[in-house]
Amino acid sequence: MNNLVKINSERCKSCGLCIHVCPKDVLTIGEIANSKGYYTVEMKDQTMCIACAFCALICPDLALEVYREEKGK
Amino acid sequence: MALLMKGNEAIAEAAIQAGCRLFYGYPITPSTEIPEYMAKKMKAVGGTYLQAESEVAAIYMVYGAGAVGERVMTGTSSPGFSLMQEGLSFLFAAEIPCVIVDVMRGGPGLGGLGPTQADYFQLTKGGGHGDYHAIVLAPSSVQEMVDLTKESFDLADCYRNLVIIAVDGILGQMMEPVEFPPFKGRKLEPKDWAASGAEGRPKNNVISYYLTPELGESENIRWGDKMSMMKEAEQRFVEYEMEDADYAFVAFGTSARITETAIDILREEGIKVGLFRPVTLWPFPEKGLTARLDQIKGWMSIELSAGQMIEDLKLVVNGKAPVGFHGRMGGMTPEPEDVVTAFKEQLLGGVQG
Amino acid sequence: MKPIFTKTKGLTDRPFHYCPGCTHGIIHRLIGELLEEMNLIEKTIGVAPVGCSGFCENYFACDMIGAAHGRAVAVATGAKRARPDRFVFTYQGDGDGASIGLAETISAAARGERITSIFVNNAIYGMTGGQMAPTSLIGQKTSTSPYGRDAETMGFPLDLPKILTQVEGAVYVASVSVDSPQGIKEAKKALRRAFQVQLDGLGYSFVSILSTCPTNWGVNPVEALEWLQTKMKPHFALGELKVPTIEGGDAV
Amino acid sequence: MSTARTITKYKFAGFGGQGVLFIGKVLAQAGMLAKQQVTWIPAYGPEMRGGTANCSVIISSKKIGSPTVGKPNVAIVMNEASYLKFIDTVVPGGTLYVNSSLIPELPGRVDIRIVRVPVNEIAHEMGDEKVANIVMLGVMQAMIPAVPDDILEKVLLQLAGKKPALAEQNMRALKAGKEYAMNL
Repeated sequence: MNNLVKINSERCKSCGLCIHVCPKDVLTIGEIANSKGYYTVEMKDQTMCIACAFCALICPDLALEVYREEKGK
Repeated sequence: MALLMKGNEAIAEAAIQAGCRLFYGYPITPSTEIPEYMAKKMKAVGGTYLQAESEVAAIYMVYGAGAVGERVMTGTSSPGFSLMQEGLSFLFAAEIPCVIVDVMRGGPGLGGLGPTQADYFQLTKGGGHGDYHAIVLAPSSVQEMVDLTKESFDLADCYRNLVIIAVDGILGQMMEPVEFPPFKGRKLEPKDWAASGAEGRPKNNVISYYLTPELGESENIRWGDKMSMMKEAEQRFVEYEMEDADYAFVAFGTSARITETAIDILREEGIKVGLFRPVTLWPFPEKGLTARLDQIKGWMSIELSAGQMIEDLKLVVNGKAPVGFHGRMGGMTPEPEDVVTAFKEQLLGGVQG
Repeated sequence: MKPIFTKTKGLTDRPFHYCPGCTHGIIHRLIGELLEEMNLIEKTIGVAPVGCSGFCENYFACDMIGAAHGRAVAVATGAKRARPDRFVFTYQGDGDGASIGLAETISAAARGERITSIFVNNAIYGMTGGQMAPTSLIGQKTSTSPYGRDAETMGFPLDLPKILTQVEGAVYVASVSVDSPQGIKEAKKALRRAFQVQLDGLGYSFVSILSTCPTNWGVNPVEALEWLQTKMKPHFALGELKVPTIEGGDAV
Repeated sequence: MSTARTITKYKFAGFGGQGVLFIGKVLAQAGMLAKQQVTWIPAYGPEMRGGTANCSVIISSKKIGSPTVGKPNVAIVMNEASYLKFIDTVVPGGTLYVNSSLIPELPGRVDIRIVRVPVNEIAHEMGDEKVANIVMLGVMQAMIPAVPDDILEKVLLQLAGKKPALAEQNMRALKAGKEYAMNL
């Protein structure tokens, strides 16, 4: 799998709720801070992502978009 | 053809004729004929009368209807008007056009039901928080209640500002002959600011706050400019027997009517007195008063209160002539003869007629 | 790649001002999504409260009116009666809806106003720095109940949705929580039904949403979800507490 | 009506239900139709219950200044409380109409005319005590006509609205009052 959680790091406030609800543990707090000083979330393991979108569902800041790899493309 | 109508009912009918189709209110004596009339008539004209759970709710229902751009009105009496003060401050800041009727009754506290003008401070100085003013109209006859009510909606829309029609219990309850002539309104801008659903345009927000002190100041300055504009353009007054007057009374509403009769009595005795009657309590008609300053040897404020408008009068007279006062309180009204006596005592040095 | 989850057009692009982990943002998003999905963005008049969500007019893509403390429902009533063709909702916190605006809420419900109130309950006054709310729990420490709320002197938390089930004009009453992906999905379902109740002209609809306040609860965002689950949930009735009925008593 | 400047101030008083506000309204409406300036003010609120309901009417050939009636030229008192409250307010030379059915002989005044009429009995004999107020209006109209008779009658008919029986009863009461006054 090569699904994608696209992170709008300027909106991320590093609250960690997405990491908390991810069933596959594909997200982590990264090493780079955004302009407001938040160390934003990153995908640490794209291959494990099942595109369940739990992370985006619970993200309070609209920082995440989720895309599923389409078969045969 | 003239109709014999109560002041409260005449205001309600005039509002409907001015295109007001929404009335939100809470009944309170002596203004109750307004909601009663609206309850009866709104349905027939396709409008809405809604009895709110309180005056607090009523004024915010007015806010909601005004914010979506519709002509809306409420009517109340002093204790209810007190409850609306928070809302008036919000409506001013959100620049909601609307018309509010205050049929004043005795206070402070629950007071009595008799007529007073003791809401003057609250009406003209802003009873709510912040620097703001409503345009305050003070008719003194049922006909004038009709004419000013019709115009009040145009004034509200023109300036996006609160307009208050202030009368006392007598004017609200009194029947006089009235006519409803066709009203030629002002040319008004479309309400493109209203939050009425963003069909085919960018969204609108109608709000009353500012996030930073800088913006707070600039908004207050803008509102101040608007108030200066209203102050310049909307001062109104009516004079009675002023042309050759040596002394002048200043009175509005019912007390102006009483004073007119007092003037007739004094004139019969050869004493040259006149009446300067503010029709706008805010803006206070300073310009008209100032024009008479060199002519008038003594002023006298006649009010149904302990003396509130007299403060505005004194600011204009500014020590150039003595300013007397006579008033009754708590729902009592002076007799014209009482006004005559007070005038002689205070301004003619105790000379008895 | 096939988009599974993207930002709704029901919200503007403005980033939220809320504290990290505050679930107001989730609730905003659900409303924004429904405005888009139900084709309501251009037909909606939203009413913002005073409180943390007092700037929410900047986030919703529809026309918005900013109300005073507790008066959102009265403002919404005035707007809806003026424009019955519009979809009108209020977004309010617990202080707004259940304390200073309690009379407005219950009276609008009693009149069966065709509006929808979204009531966000986080058991505290967030905006002003964590004072006691009408929904604060017994024992809960806040800046105005520094020794914990005691029933003897401060009374009991008010379960507003439970009260509203007793009011005839309140046609749809639900109490949901946004503490988990599943809860969020249920919350959206409840909001959708509440919106539909208004569109169908059935009466007042009300959705209470249990929400977090990590900052003023003094916990991190993940702990806040747990606090909501373990402390708040047992104290408030949850689920669809009242649904509209058609003749014969069946739920529609 | 004379073309000279005239102003007459009326006070109508009684207890609630005696219809004093109504006859005041009839007079005001008739005054308006007779091209006079008129005002009508009720005492409202709690005053309307119990003790004294009253209204003030002014009919004037020129613009009315003060609409309040502190010192009436004419007062109609339908019960004892109103008699006591208003007898001293009538201007010297004025007239006080007294419902003698309900008001005993009380200390009066020599500088005003006091007209005692048992309006309740008269109305009762007509079969309807409720029109005692109209009887008194008839007495008043016969003694000092405030407006032309035909206008007063027209207004009385109008205000009865869609109730022909009531209108007829009112007309009879007005006539009975006038007849009583003729024999005074």
